[in-house]
Amino acid sequence: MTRTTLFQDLDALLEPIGDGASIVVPTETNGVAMAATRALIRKGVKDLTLVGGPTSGLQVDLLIGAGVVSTIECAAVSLGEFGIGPRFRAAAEAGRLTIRETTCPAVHAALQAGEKGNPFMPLRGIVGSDLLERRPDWRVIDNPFASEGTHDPIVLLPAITPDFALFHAALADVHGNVWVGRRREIMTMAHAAGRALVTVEGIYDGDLLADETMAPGTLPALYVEGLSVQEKGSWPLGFADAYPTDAPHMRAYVAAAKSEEGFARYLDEFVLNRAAAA
Amino acid sequence: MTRTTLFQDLDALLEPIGDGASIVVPTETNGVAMAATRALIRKGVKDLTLVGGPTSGLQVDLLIGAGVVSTIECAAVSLGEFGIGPRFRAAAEAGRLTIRETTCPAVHAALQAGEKGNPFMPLRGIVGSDLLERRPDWRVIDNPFASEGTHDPIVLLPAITPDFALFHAALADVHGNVWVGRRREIMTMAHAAGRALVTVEGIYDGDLLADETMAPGTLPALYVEGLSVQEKGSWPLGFADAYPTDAPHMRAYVAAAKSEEGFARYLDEFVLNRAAAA
Amino acid sequence: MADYSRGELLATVLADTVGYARCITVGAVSPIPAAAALLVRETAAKPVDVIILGSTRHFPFTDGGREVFDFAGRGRIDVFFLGGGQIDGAANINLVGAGPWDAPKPRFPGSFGSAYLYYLVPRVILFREEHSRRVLVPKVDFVSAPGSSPPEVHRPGGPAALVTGKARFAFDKERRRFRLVSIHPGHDLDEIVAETGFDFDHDADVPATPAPTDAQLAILRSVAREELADTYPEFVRDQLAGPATAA
Amino acid sequence: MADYSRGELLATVLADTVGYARCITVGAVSPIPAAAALLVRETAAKPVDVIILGSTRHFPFTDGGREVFDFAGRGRIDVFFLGGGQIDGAANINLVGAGPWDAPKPRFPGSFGSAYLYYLVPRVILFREEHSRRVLVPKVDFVSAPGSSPPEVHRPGGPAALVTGKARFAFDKERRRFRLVSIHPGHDLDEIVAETGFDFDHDADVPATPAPTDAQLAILRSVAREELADTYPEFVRDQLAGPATAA
Repeated sequence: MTRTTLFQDLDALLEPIGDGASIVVPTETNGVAMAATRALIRKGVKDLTLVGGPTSGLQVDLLIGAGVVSTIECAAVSLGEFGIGPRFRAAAEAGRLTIRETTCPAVHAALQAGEKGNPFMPLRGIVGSDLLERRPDWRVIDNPFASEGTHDPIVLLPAITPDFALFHAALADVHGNVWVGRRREIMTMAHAAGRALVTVEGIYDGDLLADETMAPGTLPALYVEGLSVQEKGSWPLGFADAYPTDAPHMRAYVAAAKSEEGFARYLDEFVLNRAAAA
Repeated sequence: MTRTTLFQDLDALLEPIGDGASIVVPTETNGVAMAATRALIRKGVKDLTLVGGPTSGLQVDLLIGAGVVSTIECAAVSLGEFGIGPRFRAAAEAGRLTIRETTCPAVHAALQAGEKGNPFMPLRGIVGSDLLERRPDWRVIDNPFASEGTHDPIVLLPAITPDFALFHAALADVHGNVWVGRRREIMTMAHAAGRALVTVEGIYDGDLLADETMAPGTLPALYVEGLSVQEKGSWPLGFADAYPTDAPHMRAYVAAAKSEEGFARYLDEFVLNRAAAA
Repeated sequence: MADYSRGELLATVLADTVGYARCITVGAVSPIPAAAALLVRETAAKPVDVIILGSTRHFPFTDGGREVFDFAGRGRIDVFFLGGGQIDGAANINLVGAGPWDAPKPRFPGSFGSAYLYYLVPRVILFREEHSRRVLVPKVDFVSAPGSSPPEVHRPGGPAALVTGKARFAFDKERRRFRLVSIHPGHDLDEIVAETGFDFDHDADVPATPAPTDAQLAILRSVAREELADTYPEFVRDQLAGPATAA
Repeated sequence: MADYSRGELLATVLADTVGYARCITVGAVSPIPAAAALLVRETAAKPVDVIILGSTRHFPFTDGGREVFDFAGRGRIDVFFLGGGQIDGAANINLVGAGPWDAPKPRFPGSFGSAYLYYLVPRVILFREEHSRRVLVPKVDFVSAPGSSPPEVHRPGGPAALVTGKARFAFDKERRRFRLVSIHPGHDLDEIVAETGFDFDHDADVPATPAPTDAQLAILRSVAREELADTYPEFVRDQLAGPATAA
């Protein structure tokens, strides 16, 4: 049930991602593939579009700072308690970044349209906000189900079908199935993309789909294009119950990334120097 | 996190269901609450609308035969290898049943609209079929995202928001959370209804939401209005790995239900006589 | 003809209609298409995923009943099998009922997923064992799903073939008509014409459907037999002759 | 004023704005609203569900990040808290950036769920500790979500109150203006007027915000302290004085 080349190294995992690709990624601490993100920077790819699912943080900030990402569709870029992403802010203020303004449920809904092959999905709210001005690709129609003679504007969002979903999960089995557990938005992302590139903490000994306890939280191998085992693959972000966010590192990142020079030093130390970054 | 009156008897569980209520139920062998269905017949409620999720079988056939259900929205009524539902067929041929013709993904999509509070959901297919003639509540619009100057008809389905979801599941905990496992359409049904009435095989000792292995397959208590422990609650239908369909009983049902008299005898023996039916 | 069962023959005919596929999906209560899909998987040059609704082992989805339709909507299912209470010469199918909609005789179970999958799956194989004027009608009484659609309708999919207990047809999308491809052993053209309620194209000389090869029978009697035992025990027992009786 | 922390005061003010609720939901990185929600739950006459995004213990959803929005779309969330980089006198909120959209200074993180939840949740409490003309502006530079909508727009929800580090306002839906309800201890009307960039209604004599009661403090320092320790360890340590120091 799979044609995955199982358990590759990071370079092989990321091989399919070329310049200009679009990638959907999960929200901070929900399975962000940070080790793979560093490898993506080392790979030297550019002009990526990053779709946050629905928000993003350190991952997109690093990718923006490193010149890898030129377009984002995120409901917010935030490092949570550590503040806004410094490189995101700098790029946005300098007009160096294409920002597709959105709102959390719009990302969820457009990915659901994507997973279905639907051209669009309706969503309440939004009408009268300035998001509409920034999203000429969104449409407002009169709800065809409103009572006769009434006018009920509703937004239609075009489907999002990213080229890839990239995320970190707890476990994968040798068949290519991936256990994402309760983080089910990852499943929608993988369905919408059709091609998931996944790093995992470890290998599950058995068939995740054959175990009725594990199956409900399992992304089937049908959607999985590549797998790589990366212990602590979300570091310095936290991951599930396995490890917390490395708060001192996050504070150091935010301090460094306030300036281009500081960010360049961070890249050198933690990303480009493979020995230190692994 | 719950206001459920936990673990009632069947009569208390079904107490909220009044004449004219609409109920969504899962497809054959995916958790059909047959013990509760028999209790519903004994309760003497009428004019129910039954939404199959998306098909139904023995359950709706019994309810139609017993005069409990007057409207159905099912993509099919089939007892699988045992054939079409005899009471469904008889009622349909006699024009005694209101049938809202539909197709499997339309039920799924309309329930998803329902769970979101969206007024509608688009769906591909259907255009040009006679289903549209029988569903004046469905609309065909031109896809607003089609290329300029092209005409791309697409169906919009109004949301389905049943009054209740009624189903059988493996486990519930004392907080009111219900483990449905891989049968996730049940979760969508419960979300769309908002009020789930659930029978379970047994009680889970612990908090299903606090266990990261169980949580992915758990319907939160937020949606659960009532619970009743019913061992073999799907009989004579099978349930998951727990027990198979009782094939001899199914064959006996189909033979009996071919005639009104035979069906009446079946009701007497297996439904109305509590001692035999429990 | 004594060397194979009717189910084995039909499975090989269905397998022959599939063509190139990466993913074949089979609906519930469809043992012969399921066997055909496994046969294709075992003989294809490239990997083929086989999804069998109603099976636990061959059902890889975890997002509820909608996932198979979502998967099809994304163009990920190449081949699906559909039946029909009535099928007409334009490949319209009726799963709702014969006669007027509000007083059918008989009522059929309902449209299932046909009004969607018939549009979205590139190659839909129609399969109905009964080959009679009751089933193969001039015009269906209710269109659960049409055999073709105007060009503006989003329709990447549609009918590719029709297989019955007596013959195999191909659907010509341009002409919107069936063409008789072969007649199963034991039947002839006169019988096919007599029992088919719609007009169809055919050559003067219609070949016989080839019998299953030894290699095909070996697969059906080993891999398919083993993998379908859980889902279709009676079919496996009655139709897929075991190794002991196959010699 | 020495007997309670700033966080404790603001939690009680927020709790007072909630009113009757069956379900209160709190966004991520919002410790004070989370404490307020637990305070309401502990003092309400009827059961209240408290959902805290970012918490494991107080997050009962299992259908991905969309479920909280679906839940709100069904009218199941009665109260939500929103912030804003800018908030104006008509309760429009801006989470996107100050200045022109394509050259903001500063850029804010983004709209999060505001462009949806502000419409769907019946009572949205605006909360921003900083009370300055930088935040409370005459007119926001970007409308992430408007404070009110024309009658034809489906909008069961909207702003109910605004709480800052200095004062509490109520939003008058008819007049589409804020009214000053009370001023927190240590501040006065002149300061509020000076630091607020928009016009608002107020009586000549504006009452002081009441200090937290002993009963409120007891709940914050026991139940809230215990239940928020995992999600907000620093807030709990710094702002919710433990039993030992509370006396």
